[in-house]
Amino acid sequence: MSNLIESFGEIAGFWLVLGQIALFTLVLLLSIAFLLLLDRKVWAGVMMRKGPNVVGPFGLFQSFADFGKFLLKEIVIPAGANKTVFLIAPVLTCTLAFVAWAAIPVAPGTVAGTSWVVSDLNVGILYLFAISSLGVYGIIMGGWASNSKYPFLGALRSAAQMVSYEVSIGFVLVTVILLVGSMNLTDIVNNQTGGFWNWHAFSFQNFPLIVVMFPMFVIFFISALAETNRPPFDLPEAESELVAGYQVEYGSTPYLLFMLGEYLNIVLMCAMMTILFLGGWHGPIALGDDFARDYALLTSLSGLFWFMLKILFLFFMISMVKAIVPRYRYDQLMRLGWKIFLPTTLAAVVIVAGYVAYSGVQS
Amino acid sequence: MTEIERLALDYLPVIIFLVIGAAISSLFIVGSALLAPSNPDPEKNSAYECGFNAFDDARMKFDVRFYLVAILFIIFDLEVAFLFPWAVSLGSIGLLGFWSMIGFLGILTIGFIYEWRRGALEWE
Amino acid sequence: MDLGLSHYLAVSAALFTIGVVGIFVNRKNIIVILMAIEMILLSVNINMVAFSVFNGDITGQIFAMVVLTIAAAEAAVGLAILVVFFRNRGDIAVENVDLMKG
Amino acid sequence: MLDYTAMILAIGPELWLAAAGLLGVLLGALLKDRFNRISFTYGALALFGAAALSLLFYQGGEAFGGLVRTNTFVNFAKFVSFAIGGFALMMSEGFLRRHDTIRYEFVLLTIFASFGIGIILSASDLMTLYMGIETLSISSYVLAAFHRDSARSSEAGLKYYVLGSLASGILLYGASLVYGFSGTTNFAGISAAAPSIGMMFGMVLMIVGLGFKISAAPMHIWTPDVYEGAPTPVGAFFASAPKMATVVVFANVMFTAFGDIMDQWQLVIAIIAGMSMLIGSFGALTQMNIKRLLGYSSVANVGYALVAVAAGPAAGGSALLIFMTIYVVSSLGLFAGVLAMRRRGGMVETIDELGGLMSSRPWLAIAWTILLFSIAGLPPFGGFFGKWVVFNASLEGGLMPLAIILVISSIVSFGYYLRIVKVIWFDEPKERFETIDRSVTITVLVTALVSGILFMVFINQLASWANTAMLGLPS
Amino acid sequence: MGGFPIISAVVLLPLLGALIIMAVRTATSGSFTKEEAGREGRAALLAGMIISSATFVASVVAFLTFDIGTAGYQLVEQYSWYGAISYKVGVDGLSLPLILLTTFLTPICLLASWNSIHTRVTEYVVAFLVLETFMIGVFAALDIVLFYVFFEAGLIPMFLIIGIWGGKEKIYAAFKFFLYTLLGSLFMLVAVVYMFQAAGSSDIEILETYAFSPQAQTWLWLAFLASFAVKLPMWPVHTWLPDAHVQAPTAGSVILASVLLKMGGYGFLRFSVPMFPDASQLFQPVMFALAVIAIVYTSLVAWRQTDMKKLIAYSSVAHMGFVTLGIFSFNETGVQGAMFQMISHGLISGALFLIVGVVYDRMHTREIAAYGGLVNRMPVYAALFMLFTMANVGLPGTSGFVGEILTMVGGFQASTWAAAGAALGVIFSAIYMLTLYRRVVFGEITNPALNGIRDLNVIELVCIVPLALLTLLFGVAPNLIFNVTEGAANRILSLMVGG
Repeated sequence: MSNLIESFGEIAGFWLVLGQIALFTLVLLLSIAFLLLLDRKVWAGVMMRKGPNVVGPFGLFQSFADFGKFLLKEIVIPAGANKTVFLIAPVLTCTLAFVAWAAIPVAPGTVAGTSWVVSDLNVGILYLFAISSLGVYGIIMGGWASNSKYPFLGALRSAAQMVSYEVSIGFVLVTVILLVGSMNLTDIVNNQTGGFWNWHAFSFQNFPLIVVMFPMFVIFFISALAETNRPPFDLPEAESELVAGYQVEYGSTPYLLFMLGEYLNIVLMCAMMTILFLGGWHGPIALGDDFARDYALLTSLSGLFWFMLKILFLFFMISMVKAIVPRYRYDQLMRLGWKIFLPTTLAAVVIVAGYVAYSGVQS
Repeated sequence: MTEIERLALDYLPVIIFLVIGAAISSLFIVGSALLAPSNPDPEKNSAYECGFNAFDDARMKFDVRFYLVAILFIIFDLEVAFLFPWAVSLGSIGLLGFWSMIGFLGILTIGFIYEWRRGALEWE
Repeated sequence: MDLGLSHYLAVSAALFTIGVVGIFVNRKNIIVILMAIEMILLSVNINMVAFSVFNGDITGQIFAMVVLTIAAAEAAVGLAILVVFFRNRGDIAVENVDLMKG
Repeated sequence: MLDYTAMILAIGPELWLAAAGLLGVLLGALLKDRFNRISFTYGALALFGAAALSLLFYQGGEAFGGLVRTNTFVNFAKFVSFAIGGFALMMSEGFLRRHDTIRYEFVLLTIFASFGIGIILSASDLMTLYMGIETLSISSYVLAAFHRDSARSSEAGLKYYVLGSLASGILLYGASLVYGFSGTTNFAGISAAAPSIGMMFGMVLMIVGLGFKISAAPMHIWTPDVYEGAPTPVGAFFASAPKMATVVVFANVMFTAFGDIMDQWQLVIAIIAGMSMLIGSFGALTQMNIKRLLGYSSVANVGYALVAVAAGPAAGGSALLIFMTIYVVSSLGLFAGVLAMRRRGGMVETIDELGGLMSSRPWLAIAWTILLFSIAGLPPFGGFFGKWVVFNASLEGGLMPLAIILVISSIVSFGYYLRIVKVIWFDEPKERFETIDRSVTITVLVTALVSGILFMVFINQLASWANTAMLGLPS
Repeated sequence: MGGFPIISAVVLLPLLGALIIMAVRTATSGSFTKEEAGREGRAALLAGMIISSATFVASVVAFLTFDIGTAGYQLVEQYSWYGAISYKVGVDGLSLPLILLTTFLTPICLLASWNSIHTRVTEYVVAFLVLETFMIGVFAALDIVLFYVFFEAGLIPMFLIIGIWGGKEKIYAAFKFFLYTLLGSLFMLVAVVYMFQAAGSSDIEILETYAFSPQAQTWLWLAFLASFAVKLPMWPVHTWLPDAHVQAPTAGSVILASVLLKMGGYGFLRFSVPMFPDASQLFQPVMFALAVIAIVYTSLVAWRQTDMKKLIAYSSVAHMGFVTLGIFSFNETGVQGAMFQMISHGLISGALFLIVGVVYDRMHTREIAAYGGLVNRMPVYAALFMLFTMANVGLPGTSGFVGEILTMVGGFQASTWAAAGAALGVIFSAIYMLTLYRRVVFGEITNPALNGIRDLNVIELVCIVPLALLTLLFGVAPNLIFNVTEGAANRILSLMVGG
């Protein structure tokens, strides 16, 4: 924000920031509406069904109809529940999911080295890591406030699952930071210029590291599924055991907020994967510095395009996983997290760090 | 603008975003509360229990392993918290920094092995 | 409004006092005591970081990291002991911690 | 790069202990329950090895950029703490075996606690000090609650935890103020910094926090409960190794970090010392449980030690070392005595049950009597010189009121020690005591011999060691 | 100097013996039948007697090597102990007789216990031997800290002797004895530390010549008084004594009266008078007053006693009043008299307790009213009892006379009134002792239980007769003692004047 204020003065800078935020919010909400539909369509497609196809052409407006339906439902608060916490929980989940986006750079700026981002934090990764950790609170609060057995159990399971995989995610983040030497997301993206082979997932500029970094990408992807309670790790809301996990007692807009938060988090995870491993806004083929200098605006817009495309691709993958992979048992889930991912990522950190320390990549 | 002020200003958008996000979320609930009908009755408000009446408080004792997971998480999350700054500055702290952290990780690994062998990670 | 060192110290002192008082006046639940202890450590961290910034000395922030870590370890052990206690007594009310007197 | 020689010179024993502890964890993980049996030998070897190392690197050194700085003063305390910790560990095995709680974790926790002891003794920086204290404390909390199926043990652990954490918090808050107002966390730097009100405030809070750890009155409230509730070998450990270390650290902090402003803290410590002596000895008078009584007695004895601290480094430094050495040896012996007495499958814990000890176990009774009289400070036993040096120090330091309180407290303490002697010697024999482990008997006899006789005859040797150790203290 | 460390040998021999007995007992124990325990006890007593006799022999050897003509300390041994404190022992004319008294009485005490102690005999012997070491140590110590150590240490075995083998109220008595004495001596400890710091040495020879300021002297003197007054004991802190005496076993009473009480007098002569001359002068009237009160008041109290031991205990307090009187007269006659009185009283009161013990062993009561007419059944007993009664009253020809008359003469030179009061005490003592003797020995046997009482047996004779002989010997030839004490007495007085 400081740079905006310096360039445009305090008042204008402030309004610019506000506008940016509003734009982000709006685009996010709209995208979620269609991604939700995409999710359902993919699922239906794998099952050889048609999916939603009544509201609007190809069911395009299905999500908006759903929204209207949620809005008009009665908010039922269970008698034994703690009302305030019961209502705060979904608000918290959703708010946090929004706020995390503040640090995501979506496109290169028109000035070299900058990016289009609400707030270009120098500890961007830490910020994302922190905010996504807070997500547990919403779930725990929701499950606890319901004062009902299934939500309570579901919340516990969910919390345990989320924290388990968060550890692996943390280690994976460290490997990326090691390669970049910065926690600023823009720096991370800019570290991956020059073609898809330079993306962290492939890491050709540090050739042997592909052995480590690609698995890291996969682990991050899987952990992201667990982190967002997506299938095949959707145990907290396992219908057959827990009915719907921590959301059992929720209906109407509070439920909507949970769902909104969940999808926002999924997209956020996709964005993070894009930034950390898939080169962010960089296209698969580098166009060179000259092009970027001469056609700054075009580069910027194309960056936005690539960024969204990559997110879309990852979201599609996540949908496919939901459709294809059967649900894990809880013990399998915990075993995967603690006994496989954790040692693997820990070893990866050591390897990457050793590589960085002895080859002097950072300096 | 001093360095600290610049740093602080970077977080102002975050706070604004937070306010906006919270406002939108709350707006949903308020909207529903205004628009939707509201006629609660005891049956509707009772906790869901597969059709039975709830027979005791839901906040019961739970498996100690959840608690174990929480503790493990604290340990490793803190470890990650130490790894972040180290990873950023590995280029400037050199081999001493690298081996120091390896020692730290080694100690944690020993603890991890111990937990593993003691069965803290088992969920039958 | 200028934020000076004294403001931070005041907040920290207030937190510290709340923590200490919380331990002694709390008659209900041991968990609250654990939280009060965390609060004390938090106040320390505020102090440390504030001093660190205003003295232009990084030591305080490192100290804060150390405190954070140890606080986590301490909390973990505390909860473990509390669990053991709960299993033996079936209750964690403060006034029931009374097997030994004199 | 690090200067490894300097590092090993400075904290060789701690490195050794850390390695031994980690190796122990690994062995435990690999051998599982098979490690239980040999772990006590392992632990004792680790501690004795550390003791030997602290003698080997007696001169000490500085490492980690001044975070640790050792000298003969602290190495003396290290040696005593580690050695006595080793004895405490050795005699624990039988007790745990009978209670069916023999686990190698006990040993590992003891090793880590000892590691903490080493760190606080080596600390020359608030950060190291805090880390060491927490290492020691956290291990101690768990040790206190080690009998997890016993309500009393877990309650002891809980109480110790709550009050101990509070103490850490207060200590830390004080440390943060000291840091803030002196601008450094290094003892030498603090000593050089100009004193200010904020720093004084921090120092007093630190005194309070450390006072909790050494169980000085009025911060002693946890002591009797923990001593009573914790498993007896744990009590024995608490009363010996950490007691020695924390008291010496208390002195070390006062002498090195706040040495130049002694006039500011002398009164505070004097008051604490006086209160400890009085509260400890009067509190012990009415106790029926031996362990509890020993808890109060330790409060009183910490009071005596603080008299030496209040007298300042010149007058009280070596007195502190001499007194604490004699005290912890006696204290360990008394706890070993408690461990040694069993009847009908249960531990003997109340004083009345000791009746007839003399007729069924004469040597044990004699050894116990010697220990009791020694800790009371009655000639011709070693404890007399412990009190003598402290008393001397108090007069030399010009602390006449403390000297008087010391005498009063000693008189009162005779009341309760004599009560035990009375039961042991005069009361009618009850049932016979069960046979007990050799290691415990040996510990009682050896400590009685050392504390009662050897420290008496060879007090000059101990004193000269202590005086030499004092030379290492930066002036 | 040089040569065989005879004094150390005397001090440590009993302790060594105690350890050996303890070790042998541990090695052989394991059987718990009554007969075996009894046999074990006999063996232990025998061993104890042999050891203490050997100690006596050693002390006699020391006496023979002692040069009577020299006033200072002799046979000095010194080893560095702790800093300026050293293990320094030696004797002079003041301490040597007391050491001889101790070593002489200990075997007698053990012998006297042959028939009266039946439980835990081994421990009993060990306690006695340990006590002997400490007692000798007190008299032999030439370092004030060493003195204190022995002084205090003696409490422990005595505490146990009273507490284990004593009478009905033994525990109360033991505690009272212990705490009274301890309380007193802690004040002394404070003084000792102060002196040590002021003079920089704890050597008695150095301290004797060190000039403390009058102010300091006053306080130090009072601190020492607190300890010695309890030990001596002086009125009004004598109340532990009757309890301790009555409850202690016979041999314990003997040692208590004969040796432990002398520590107080010894302390006055060794420390208070030569080291704090100004304060001693200052407090002379007070001490006289206390001495006279002790003599008169406790004599009167003794008169009213119905318990024989208690009576003798009060009489001890009275007689120690004479010692106080003699010491604080600050002239040669008085001081020599006090020294003599200490030895004499050691023999006489010890013998009296033995005599009471004889009938107690037979009848298990000490009530005077339970006896009467013993002369009919126990003529030898009656004769010996008569001798010691007379000695206690101070009949010429017995040692008691010499001691009392000299202290009174010495006191008279210093204060007429004090001497007059003391003389009054002599009269009272004649009254109560003769009353006691009359009621116990003369008259007709009223108590039928006494009909079968037997006269002294061999063991008892062996115990009492040597004491009787010595009492008479010193009564007839007091110079035997005066020759030894003369040098020391003069030296102390010269220190007082010169100091």
